[in-house]
Amino acid sequence: MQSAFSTNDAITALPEILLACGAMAFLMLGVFRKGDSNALITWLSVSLLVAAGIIILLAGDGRVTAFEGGFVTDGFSSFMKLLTLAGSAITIIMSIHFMRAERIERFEYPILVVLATLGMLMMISANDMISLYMGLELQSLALYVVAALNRDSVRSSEAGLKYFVLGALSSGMLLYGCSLVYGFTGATGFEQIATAVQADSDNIGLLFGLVFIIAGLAFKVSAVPFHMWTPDVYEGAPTPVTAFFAAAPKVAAMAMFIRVVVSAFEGITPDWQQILVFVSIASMVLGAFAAIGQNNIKRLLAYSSIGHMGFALVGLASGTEEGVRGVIIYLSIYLVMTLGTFACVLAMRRRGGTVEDISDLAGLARNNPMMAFILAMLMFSLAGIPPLAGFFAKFYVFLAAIHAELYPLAIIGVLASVVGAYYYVRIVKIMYFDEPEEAFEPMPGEIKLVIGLSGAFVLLFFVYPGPLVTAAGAAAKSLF
Amino acid sequence: MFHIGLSHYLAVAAVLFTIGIFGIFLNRKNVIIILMSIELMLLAVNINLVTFSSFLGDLVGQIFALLVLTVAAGEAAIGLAILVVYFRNRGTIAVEDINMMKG
Amino acid sequence: MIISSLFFYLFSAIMIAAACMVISARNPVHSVLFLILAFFNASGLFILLGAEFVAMILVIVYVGAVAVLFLFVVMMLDIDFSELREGMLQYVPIGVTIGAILMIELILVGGAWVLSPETASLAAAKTPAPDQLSNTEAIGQLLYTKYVYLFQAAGMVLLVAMVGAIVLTLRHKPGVKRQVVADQVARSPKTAIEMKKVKPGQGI
Amino acid sequence: MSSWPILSVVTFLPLLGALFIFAIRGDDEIARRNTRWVAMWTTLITFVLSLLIWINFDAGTAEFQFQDRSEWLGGKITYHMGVDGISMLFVILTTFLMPACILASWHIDVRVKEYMIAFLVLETLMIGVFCALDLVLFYLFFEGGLIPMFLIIGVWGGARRVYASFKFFLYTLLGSVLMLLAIMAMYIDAGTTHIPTLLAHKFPEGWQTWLFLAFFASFAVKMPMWPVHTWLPDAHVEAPTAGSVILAAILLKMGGYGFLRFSLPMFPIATDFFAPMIFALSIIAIIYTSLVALMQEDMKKLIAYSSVAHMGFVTMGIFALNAQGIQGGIFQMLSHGIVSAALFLCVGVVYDRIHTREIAAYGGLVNRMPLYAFTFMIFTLANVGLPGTSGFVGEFLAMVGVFKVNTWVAFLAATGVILSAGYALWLYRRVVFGALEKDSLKAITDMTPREVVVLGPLVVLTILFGVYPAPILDITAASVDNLIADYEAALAAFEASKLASAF
Amino acid sequence: MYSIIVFLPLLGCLIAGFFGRWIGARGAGALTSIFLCVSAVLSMAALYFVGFEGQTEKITVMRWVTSGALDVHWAFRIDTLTAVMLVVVTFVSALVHIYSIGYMSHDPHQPRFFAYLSFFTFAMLMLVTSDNFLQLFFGWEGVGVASYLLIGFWYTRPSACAAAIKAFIVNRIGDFGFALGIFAIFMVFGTVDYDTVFTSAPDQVGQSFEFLGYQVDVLTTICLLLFVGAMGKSAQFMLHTWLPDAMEGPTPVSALIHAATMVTAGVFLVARCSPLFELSSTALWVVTFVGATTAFFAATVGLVQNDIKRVVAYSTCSQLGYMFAALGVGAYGVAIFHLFTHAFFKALLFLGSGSVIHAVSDEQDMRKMGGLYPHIKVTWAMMLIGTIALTGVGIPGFFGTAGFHSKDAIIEAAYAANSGIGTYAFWLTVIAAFMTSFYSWRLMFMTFHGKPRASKEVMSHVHESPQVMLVPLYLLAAGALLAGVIFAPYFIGHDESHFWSSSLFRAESNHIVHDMHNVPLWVKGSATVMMVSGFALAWLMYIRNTELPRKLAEQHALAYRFLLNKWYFDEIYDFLLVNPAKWLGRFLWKKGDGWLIDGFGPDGVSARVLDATNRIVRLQTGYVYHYAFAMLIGVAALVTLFMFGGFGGAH
Repeated sequence: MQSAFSTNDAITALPEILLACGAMAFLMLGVFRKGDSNALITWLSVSLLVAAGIIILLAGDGRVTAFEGGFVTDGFSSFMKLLTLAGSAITIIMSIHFMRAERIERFEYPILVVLATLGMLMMISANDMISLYMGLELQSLALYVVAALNRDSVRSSEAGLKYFVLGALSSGMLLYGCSLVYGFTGATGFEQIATAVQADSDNIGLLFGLVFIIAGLAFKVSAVPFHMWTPDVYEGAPTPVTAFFAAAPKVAAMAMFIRVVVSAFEGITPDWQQILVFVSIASMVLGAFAAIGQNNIKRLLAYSSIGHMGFALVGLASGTEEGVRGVIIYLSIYLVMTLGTFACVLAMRRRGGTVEDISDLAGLARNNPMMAFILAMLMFSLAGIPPLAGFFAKFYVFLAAIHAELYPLAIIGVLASVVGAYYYVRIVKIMYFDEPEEAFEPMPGEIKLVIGLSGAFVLLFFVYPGPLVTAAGAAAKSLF
Repeated sequence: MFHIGLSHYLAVAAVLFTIGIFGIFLNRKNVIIILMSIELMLLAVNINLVTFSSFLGDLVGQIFALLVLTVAAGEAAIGLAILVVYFRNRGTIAVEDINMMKG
Repeated sequence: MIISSLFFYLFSAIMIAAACMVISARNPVHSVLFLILAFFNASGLFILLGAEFVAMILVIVYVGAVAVLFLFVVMMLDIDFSELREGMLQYVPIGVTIGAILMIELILVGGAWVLSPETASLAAAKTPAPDQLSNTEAIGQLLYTKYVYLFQAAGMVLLVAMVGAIVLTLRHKPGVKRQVVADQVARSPKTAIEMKKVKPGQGI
Repeated sequence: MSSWPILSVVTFLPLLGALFIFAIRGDDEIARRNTRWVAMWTTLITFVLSLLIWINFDAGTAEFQFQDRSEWLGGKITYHMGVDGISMLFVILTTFLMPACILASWHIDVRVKEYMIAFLVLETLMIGVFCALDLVLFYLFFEGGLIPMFLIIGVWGGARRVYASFKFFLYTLLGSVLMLLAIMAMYIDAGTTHIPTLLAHKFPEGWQTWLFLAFFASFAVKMPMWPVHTWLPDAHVEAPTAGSVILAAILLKMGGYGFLRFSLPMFPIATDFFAPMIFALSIIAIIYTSLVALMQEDMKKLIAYSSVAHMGFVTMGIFALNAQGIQGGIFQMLSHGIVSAALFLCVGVVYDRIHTREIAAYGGLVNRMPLYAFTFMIFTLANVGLPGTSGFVGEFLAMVGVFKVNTWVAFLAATGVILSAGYALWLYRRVVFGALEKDSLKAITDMTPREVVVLGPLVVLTILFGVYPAPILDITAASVDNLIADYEAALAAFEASKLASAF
Repeated sequence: MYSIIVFLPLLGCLIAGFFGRWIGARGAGALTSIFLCVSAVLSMAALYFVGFEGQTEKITVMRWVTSGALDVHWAFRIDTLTAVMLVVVTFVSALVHIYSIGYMSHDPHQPRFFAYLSFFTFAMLMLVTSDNFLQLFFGWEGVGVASYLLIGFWYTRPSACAAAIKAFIVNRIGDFGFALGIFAIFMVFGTVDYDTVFTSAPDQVGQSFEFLGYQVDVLTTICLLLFVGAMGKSAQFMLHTWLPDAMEGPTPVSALIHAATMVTAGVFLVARCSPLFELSSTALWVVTFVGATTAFFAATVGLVQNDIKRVVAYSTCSQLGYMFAALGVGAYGVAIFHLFTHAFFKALLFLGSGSVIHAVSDEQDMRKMGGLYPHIKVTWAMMLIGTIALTGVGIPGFFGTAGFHSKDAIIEAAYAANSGIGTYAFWLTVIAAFMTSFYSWRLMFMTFHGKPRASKEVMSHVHESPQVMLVPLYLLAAGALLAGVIFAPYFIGHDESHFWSSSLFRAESNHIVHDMHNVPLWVKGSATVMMVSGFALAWLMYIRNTELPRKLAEQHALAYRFLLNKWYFDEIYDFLLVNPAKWLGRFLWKKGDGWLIDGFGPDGVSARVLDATNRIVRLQTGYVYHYAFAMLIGVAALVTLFMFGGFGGAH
């Protein structure tokens, strides 16, 4: 029949192929090389991710499909992939010191991250239910493993177990939805589904499929009510892994979410819009309320990320190009903020161990004013206080929501952001108002760098926000 | 009654899927049962896919089913591995005991 | 026709019953065995649907590999079964109710299946099994050409599964001596033998 | 007109100073002194520069002046600064009070660097609020002020500082997020957030109500109007002296400024519709909070409540929508900016010595502190609204203005004048008069030269503007007239269209 | 010249206030006194130029408040009314300054005292010279503040502080009406300048406007609102409570502010606004009523007071009532004349009382005096002159003390008004004249005659005041005796219309000044009769039969206590206004702000948020099956909604 695949396909999917081959090569290297190869493989993995990013940057922004339509690259995918790669690369760098200090460093870890990233890239580029599923599973399996990476810790393994069980349930739901959609449209490709949906938008089976698919996707972005795993997994997993969870997979899953609903189910926009409105409101509200009661900073950040995904979904719920632009901007800024925050969490070390309670930050402003300042700025930014970057993130999604006349959503959203501000500000309060505790250990250079960069971004974003907004606009445009 | 249509298969798959879900949230005994319930769910999905494939006269469904099978195998492996790790740490795999982290 | 109907009911009934037993059996070993039974019957259903290859794979992969893996783990984990309690069941009624509602809705959706004319017109774009080929050959031709990307991806998934399983469970216990063939082969007298000069009257 | 972007320079100069302080290393006495002096010089230079704005200001036109515009968020959202008669004086007020605040904080010796940075950043944001000619930019400055103020209250505040700072932060944030939504809606309707364009834009009638309410939510909290005023007493009580000064003198004015800049000209129909409600709230604020102030046992709380009452005059005047009312509102804001700032500084003077704000702990200060008693008396009288002090002109104009619109409102507001005499003089009597009986006060000393330098100019201004308010009234006149003319034209057009549609 | 008159006291105030430490107590006293004397001399010159030469003048100093149509300047308006007031103010003030040098010689805060006094004088001068209502208000409030400061001058006394605040607040209540009056004037006339308002006032006759939901007559409303202000400042019935308490201040202050000048500002205001009041008969009716009632009421209270200064204070209150009664019947010149003469003899009485108090070691209670006459004869003589001037001793057609001319003129004018309210005023003022006579002589008798009731030690220290205190008394005594005779022709006699020229306005139909001179003889005599009988009764009770007062008080205990407690006004006000205000303030603070607004607002919301948080956090049980169940519920809910079209609106 046809030839297996053409060179063009390979070029289109070059970043993914690079990652796959690289991962396998490093695996061999790790297995056969004598002695400790962790550092080597870590940096190799980072450079691999950077290389993939460079390839994406060099490739054009035009829409190209490959592998019989199962794989697509366009401006949107390039942007999201870059975000994802950046998130992954930075988390790998951030974990070096932690892993060594906690004695859980293993050369497989960066490789698993690379493989998970590969899965994410596949998700972002998926143009077909099957490739979507494969990418998702590739990512998920790797994530299950890294969640339980600290295998001597009950918490870590419990996190892995919970994540696995619920993740499997969610992918089961997603699959069930895919099967229904396949059955009722007779196709798995997004374009074909879109055509079929356009023709027959009242099909109840299709709507059921949609619900199940959204349930599966919502699980990945940890939106309410499919969020329950998030706090436990964030708390249990080793901190760099948590940072990773909070960053790259969220971006990728949201990208996938966007592509599925926008390109495959465009014909029934009002339907999924309503689901998203519900999910987004629930996420924002729950994220805001539940975080208040937390004492563990990782757990708090888990609820915070639930809330933030709710805010990002506000943009998607508006279902417009403007909304998608808002989501992209939101994710970009969120990624920076969350990485910076987790870098700070990673810096919370005392007497050779990590501390994770919010109260451990007490009086940080005296011991380490610079870190306290940046963390405070990150917190205010997460709360969406201008002129910090987080404000602009919220600004663009709410702008889209208002434009789409989703007034209740917007109003509930901003109110939830006020409630949410409380717990962010509480952290600032602990750092600045409370009496200082023992100082943290000096932080390694790479953590310092990440904290500094994210702080600078958050603080100075407002000076020149144009490029990001423009790029996000272009990325969103390529989807419509 | 005796004409077996697509809806019959779908109904069976739906029942199986629901049983799988039941297995996850009604079962209090053993995490392994949960893993098996997941397998049941995936099996239900496979039945769906193959049924549609057959009734649509389209092989894609079967290919999808095959890939699902593959992934399910991988998932089972990972799941069991995590389970083993957990057991080593905790000495139990009772579902009720997995709640060190909550709130 | 009737026979195939009867077989459908037979396979379905046994499969569902077995599935029920999977989640309700007290002994996990029994559960695994019932799971195997369910898989067998599912593969029967697949054969009824004309998907022989998937049916075979189901038996080979699941029964042969996955189910056995389950059994293996069940046996390996030294679980004291008497300790496993019946759970608190106060949520069961509401849980069952919601589950049942969902199930009924899903069944109803199955009844609603009609291929709309527009969708049917897409049938040209489908990939029907060529007449002259068996199901297995058709799948094979498709899988290695059009879906090679997915095939490779599946490979990656399995790789991750393997790496993951190893990462999680493999332990290098410090006290255990392992056989390293290469070392043995590369062994030379120089490395193996150490000459000691024993001074008289001092002992070793 | 100067060719260099004077507004941007004045706005961001304090930020530069903050960066400079940021670069100061160490935390010894020398570093602290350097920090203070850098802050002092920064604010002084900013003040002097801002005077150039006043000097070059053309009072004859209602146009925005010293405009400065450049690309920012892409599209229609630009960086645009400019002042008119309404906003210019607030800029001056801000720059004028900052050196006083720095000077009043001279004795602060914990975390001096952070303190000064917070104040300088706050100054930038405050000036920005009054200069911004783009809604998003305005919002940025408006909300950004929360961060430094939160820290100022929380870090250098009193015993219940955590409660107060959170209440302040969340309360004001809650109000303004709704305004943010309104800003977005306006952007969508008008396609721009450029304020001069929006001033000419006619928003649909149905929208105006909601937009007005959303803006109201923000400004009413900021003002603060009854019943959303309860954050203010708490915040004032807990904030350090300079924080209270800034809070009372500038931050509260943002609400009034917002009403003038946005609510009135952009939503005239809704303004017309809601004016009675505002009157009602203002009156309640005046009488209610005056009564409450009467019974306070904490000096700062008393002054805080009196601020609420005075802001009641401002809203009342503004929504009278005639020249006297609006000018009275503006004047009252400026005057209150001086007087309440001075009163808080006065409280600070004794707080620094005795470390309590409880009225009962004082009494008979005049025996040992005649100069202080005199200063405090001047400001108390200004607070009471005595003719000849700046407090009178604003109150009088506001009431004259509102009398033309609604006699009941003026009548009830005038009762506030009686009550204000009650609480202010009673406070003065309990603190300053009486025999010096408390042992803790026996050794109290009169104002230091530093305190004299801080309060002296305020005394002068209080009297000056009471006797010769023309500088302020002249500058605001053109803009206010323009505002009223536009408002009336919009209202007339609306009435005409309603009539037309009725037939 | 006028600027000098007005600003010289201000200069004195500033110098004494800011440089008092350097120039010292004597310096401050001397400096301010000299300044005031200069002002006083210039004022007299001014009166000559204006009143007799007819040179009215207007001087604009600078712009004040300009906003829209409102355009107010700092400006002086010098006409006869102003000139008369200038003389009164500066003359009395100058004497009081001089007197204070002696009276306050032991006080450590003299510079401050003189600064206050000068400041008061400045404010009072601003008040009387103003050319518009706003500047009038400035002076109005300024004298209020000065009064506040001076009453509370001895700040260590709690009663002084309380009295000061009370004075200020009660005055504020009056100002409240005054301010509303100014607002109304601005609304109606579009300006607050006297000239424009007065010339366009006739156009407003019969016009009405909406005030507090009612359609009311424009001029009547404005006049009544202004009159509320006048009532407050002049301590008229209902708003009088502050004046007796104000006696807590040093005695010279009482003489200057609470007898001669500030309290007469209300009278001045009504006279100044005669072009308005004249057009509203209702307003005049009210003025008469209030004035006559006050004259009567204050006199009754004065009958039984024991504090020497309070007696004089109630007397002042009563005399102010006379002035208002005169104003109300349209006899503006008569009222001002009484104001003019009253300033002399009442200041004399107060300063005399001060001299007495000085003599008996700061004792004010008359029950502890008596028999002082041999020790302080000069003071006695001065007090006697004051008393006869107050009671109005005189022989018709030959010679009369100041009171004889002015007070009797008021009684005659009331009768001549020939209206219901005029009759009311006539009878009340006649009765009040009797009581005036009684309490004045009672004061004299209790203080100077009979047996000494003070302790030996006090009596041994009794001494005559120094000359610096006595000289002012002489000058005032001269005024008290002669002012009536000299000025009566100009103020109320045949030259009055030329003298006042345009500064007072009388409607065409107002012939009161003419009618006043033609009242029946019994009316003219009634005042003299009352004066004599009052003296007789006082002599009977306090010289002849000293047991009588006690017996009377016991027999009519209720009435006695009623009068002694000043008709219980303070208690009623405390009960009706002060305590409720405090209670309400506390209630609104604790319950309104604390419980309602915070409880249901921020605190309540945050508590609910925490409740919700706890509940939500409890949902996160940690059990996998609960998590799965949540997902199931989510899916089932969404599916069900689609199934039954809950979301169906979209299609």
